Amino acid sequence: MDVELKIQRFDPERDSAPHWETYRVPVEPMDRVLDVLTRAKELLDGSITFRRSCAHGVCGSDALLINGRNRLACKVRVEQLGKSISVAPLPGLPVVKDLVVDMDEFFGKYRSVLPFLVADEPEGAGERLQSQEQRDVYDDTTKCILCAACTSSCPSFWAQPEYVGPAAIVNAHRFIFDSRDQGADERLEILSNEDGVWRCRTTFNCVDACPRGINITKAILEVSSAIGSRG
Amino acid sequence: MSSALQAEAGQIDVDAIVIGAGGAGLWAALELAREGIPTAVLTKLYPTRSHTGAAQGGVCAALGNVEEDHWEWHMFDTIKGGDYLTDQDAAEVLAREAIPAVIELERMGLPFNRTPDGKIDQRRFGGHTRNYGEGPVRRSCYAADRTGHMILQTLYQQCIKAGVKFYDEYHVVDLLFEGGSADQGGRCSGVVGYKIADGSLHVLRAKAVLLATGGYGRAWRVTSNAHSLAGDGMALAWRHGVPLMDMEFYQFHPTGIVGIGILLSEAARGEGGYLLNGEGKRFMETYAPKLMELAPRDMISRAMYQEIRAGRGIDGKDYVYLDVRHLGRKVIEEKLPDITDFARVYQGVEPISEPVPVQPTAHYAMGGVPTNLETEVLANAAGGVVPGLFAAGEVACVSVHGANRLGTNSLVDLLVFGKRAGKRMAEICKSTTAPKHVAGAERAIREEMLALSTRPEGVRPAEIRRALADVMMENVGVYRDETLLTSAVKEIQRLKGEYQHVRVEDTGSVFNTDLLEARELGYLLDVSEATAVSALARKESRGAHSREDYPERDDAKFLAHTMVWRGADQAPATKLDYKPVTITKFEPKPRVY
Amino acid sequence: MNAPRYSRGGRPRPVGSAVDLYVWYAVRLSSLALFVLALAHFAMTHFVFDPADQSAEWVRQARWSSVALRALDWGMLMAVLVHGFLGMRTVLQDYVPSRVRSLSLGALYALALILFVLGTQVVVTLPMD
Amino acid sequence: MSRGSGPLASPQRLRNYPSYRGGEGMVAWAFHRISGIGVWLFIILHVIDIWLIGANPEAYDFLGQIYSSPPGRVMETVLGAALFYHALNGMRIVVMDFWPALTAYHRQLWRIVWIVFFALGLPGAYIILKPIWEVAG
Ligand SMILES: Cc1cc2nc3c(=O)[nH]c(=O)nc-3n(C[C@H](O)[C@H](O)[C@H](O)COP(=O)(O)OP(=O)(O)OC[C@H]3O[C@@H](n4cnc5c(N)ncnc54)[C@H](O)[C@@H]3O)c2cc1C
Ligand code: HEM
Ligand code: SF4
Ligand code: F3S
Ligand code: FES
Repeated sequence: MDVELKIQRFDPERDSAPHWETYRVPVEPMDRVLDVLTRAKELLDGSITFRRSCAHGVCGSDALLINGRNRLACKVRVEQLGKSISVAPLPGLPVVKDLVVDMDEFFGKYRSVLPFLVADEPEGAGERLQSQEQRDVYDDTTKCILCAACTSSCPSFWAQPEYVGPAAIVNAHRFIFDSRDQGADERLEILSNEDGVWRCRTTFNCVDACPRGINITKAILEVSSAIGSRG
Repeated sequence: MSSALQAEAGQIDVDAIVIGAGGAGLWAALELAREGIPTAVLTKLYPTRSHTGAAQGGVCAALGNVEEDHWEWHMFDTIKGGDYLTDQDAAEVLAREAIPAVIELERMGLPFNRTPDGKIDQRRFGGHTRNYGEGPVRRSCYAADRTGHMILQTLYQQCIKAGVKFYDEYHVVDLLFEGGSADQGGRCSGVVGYKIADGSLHVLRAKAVLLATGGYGRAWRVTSNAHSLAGDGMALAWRHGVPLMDMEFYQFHPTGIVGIGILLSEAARGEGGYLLNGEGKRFMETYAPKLMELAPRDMISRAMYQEIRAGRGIDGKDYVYLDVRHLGRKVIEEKLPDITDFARVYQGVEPISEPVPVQPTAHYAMGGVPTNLETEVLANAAGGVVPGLFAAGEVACVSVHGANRLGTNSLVDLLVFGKRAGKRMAEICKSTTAPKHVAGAERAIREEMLALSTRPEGVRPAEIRRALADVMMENVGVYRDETLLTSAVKEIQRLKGEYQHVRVEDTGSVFNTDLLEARELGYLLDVSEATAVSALARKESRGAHSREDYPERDDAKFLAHTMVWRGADQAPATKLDYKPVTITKFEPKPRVY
Repeated sequence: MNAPRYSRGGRPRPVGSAVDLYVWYAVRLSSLALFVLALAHFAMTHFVFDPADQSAEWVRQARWSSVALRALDWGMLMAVLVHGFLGMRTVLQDYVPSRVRSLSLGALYALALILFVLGTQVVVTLPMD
Repeated sequence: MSRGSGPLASPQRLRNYPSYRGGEGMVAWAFHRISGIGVWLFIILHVIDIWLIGANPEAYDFLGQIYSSPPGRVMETVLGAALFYHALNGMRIVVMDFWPALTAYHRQLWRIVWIVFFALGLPGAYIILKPIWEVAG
């Protein structure tokens, strides 16, 4: 079987604007889009450029705009898409080349929310205790692989790239609700801001896009109410 | 034309360089930051994309949180699991230091699953036993089936907190030496990094360089490994006269998704999953009556092959079933959520109601760059070190895994030896002088890379890569023999010849993955050669290395680590040496479970 | 304010502000009031009565025949001003480039003030029988 | 960080947003925003026309006739629909805001919005529009 693979191409050393190119690529029924891209690169055009690594949805390298929606190329199978596949870089992020976007800004926002345990009491001896119930509170947001599918699917981010974005909030949530953490106040202050949680319009594109099935909007609203109850 | 490649290389001076931001590299960087050593971490992927994040099952430490356990038991299991090729002093370090390492991870914020009284929960894992082999023990600390993900995230988070300097998407293309290559007594003095974003070269000088680049599973066709795992660190060191050790020991994990190799963690069996053959029988009864499905991986992979060869695969085909149905929805969804998802997405199988077809998949390199207990790279079998060069993680061979690694011990390895690497490098940085600047240090590698991207015509790298993956799969797989290995060595040599004419289509400077993949293929060819040559020379069966022509373990001749050096220029590798195994507490015994 | 204790990835530290928190609550609370008032108002004017019958005279005599009824409508006006204009503030924050942001917000609040004056004036000054 | 020199000096952001195939959540939000702005525009008009009751009753009555003319009734129906959708979906949002766990059911809530919208909205529209054909008939 063949599919028609449309790729949005852009070479900053040659092109002034992105353009679409179409390839006919042979596929197997269980192929993922990543396999199809790889095959196109190997057989048809070695200059097709995209990131990938783990090939099974755990590293977050290959989030792309596939048939109009953000998803991981290695996690969507060809048979779910039909005979025509279109692939473009993540919307709203600066394009470096072809399907590769500049992630520095994204990781900068991630780093800005203090995404690490703040518990600076002196080195204790043993492990800290935490009940399974306390752990369950933030379980969902520990799953994030920083793929940027959510942030770049968010209309609020499209409108205002200064928005810290769902991914950063998810990672702040992971610590704010960790019973061992003491940095919640500082994080809530960082997020209580026009470009912080208040820019979320409960659009749910992020949730639909998240390959890890994280209920991002819930996390954002939990952070909002934490700010609210802090006053 | 690759203009950026030709531009003058940037110069960066630091005290320490860490290549790779997986678990091993990150912990080393953290330790260096704590000591205040100016450090650069170079990684060809964003740190959170490193393959440590794919590890699922857990990390073993004899915490004894749920039942009695002792580090000596862990040490014994590691040695026996490694078929007595494990260096016992290293296994002792591993088992002892696993305990504080896991506790420290918890204190850094890692979200472990918890026992009812709030401690780190532990579960069973293959080959980990109570009281020197009596039965399975609950030793593996875990966070659902995302333990590696949590370790990677937690260490990266701590590095951010400590202000570690990362060079994200810098591909290290060469190591620099001062005073000759490693076999001539030279000192490692830095690296050349290729900035993927714009194709420029950068020379970084340092007193201590750590290889933490992970494994090379991509040499095989069916593998659980990421595309990026091409043996970079091993090949780069090998090219500078560093030997590679125990390369013939490559682990095939029994439960990969049929055809594509994605891993379904041993945690599935740790929680109580069964393996069934075509007759619906738990065939491990015949091979390991005591531990059954929790026997070490090499044994299970071989057992699966035996079943398949005897026509007892599912419908006579080349796979068997992993069955978790009896565990019930709750256990499956709460303790094994990711692998459940993998089965659904990649196989269209619903593990709650159907058995999952599995087959062995190339998984883990027990061998690698030889090091001592302080992670200093060894130059020879006598134990002399290469000054300035360190290795930790899957790229290294300490050797704690011997001839076969136990499940979870790789993560322990990263933590324990990553940390040791950071500590030792800090000491070295404080007591040595900085290497001298040499103009044009990057010249050789620039020529090499320009040659790749300016050759007007030639072979496509993909063709060579496919041929290599095939020969490694068919000839250097679970079962091997003289004929298979001889022809593998020959074929790899032929492919190396073809590689001299490989051509890259993309000639640009910006994000040229075509060029980098071609380079990675070069690394793969080197480490595959080392693997096949070492395997051919080891005429016995031990751990993951099963020779059908030599089915018995031969302690008289082969209770030793293989070391292999690269041939000069394009010549095949012929120089081998053997380094004795360190035995402290446990005399080698037959390995039955 | 404390000096930052940790690196923030080059991103300037956002100034935490309570304004957006209060706006968020104001929009939500006013929406609860409006859910009752505005829908009831629409139902009254369209289903109970018919637009055709609601002359200025009728408003003065029937609709605004008591202080209580006028106060209720004035309350609705307040709710709608708070809600609608803070809602539009959100919209402007999304789509207006930062250069002209404060200008456009100024215009928005000015418009709100005008409507407040006009609305209040008619409710208070329209003669009652 | 890595931008700044060479070919990456001015990276482009792709603005291919309109082709994004968002789910129910995005459609719900887009309708909510459009209806909010629409109703807000009407409110400006509405406050002014109420003000006319005092300032210029004749003008107010004239406007009233326009509102109750057939095109005016169609407009009022659209206004009512916008307000009603906005109000119902607004409650959906508020409910999730205060009970974030309900976000898991945002699609179901949205379906409820539409059921109520049509169940009450259609008879309402009938009442508003009825005079058009009664007058005509
Ligand atoms: C699917 C799977 C499941 C596993 N599950 C378990 C488990 O449950 N328990 C367990 O103990 N072990 C497990 N393992 C094994 C374990 O995860 C790996 O051995 C371990 O993570 C390797 O870590 P590392 O730090 O050595 O390297 P990696 O995490 O692989 O990181 C390599 C790093 O090196 C960088 N790098 C590589 N080459 C270059 C270059 N040329 N220039 C610059 N940077 C470079 C990469 O960017 C990356 O940052 C599993 C492995 C796989 C594949
Ligand atoms: C009748 C009951 C109403 C309810 C329950 C309601 C509810 C809401 C809610 C909850 C929001 C916030 C949306 C968000 O931030 O994501 C909102 C926004 C908004 N509302 Fe209302 N509203 C109502 C009536 C009105 C009226 C009468 C107007 C007109 C003046 C109006 C205009 C707006 C505007 C302009 C927005 C901003 C739109 C946006 O952010 O997308 N609303 N409404
Ligand atoms: S929250 Fe989900 S979509 Fe967003 S970055 Fe994390 S994993 Fe990706
Ligand atoms: S898409 Fe954006 S608006 Fe909120 S719910 Fe998700 S962050
Ligand atoms: S390649 Fe790792 S997530 Fe797709």
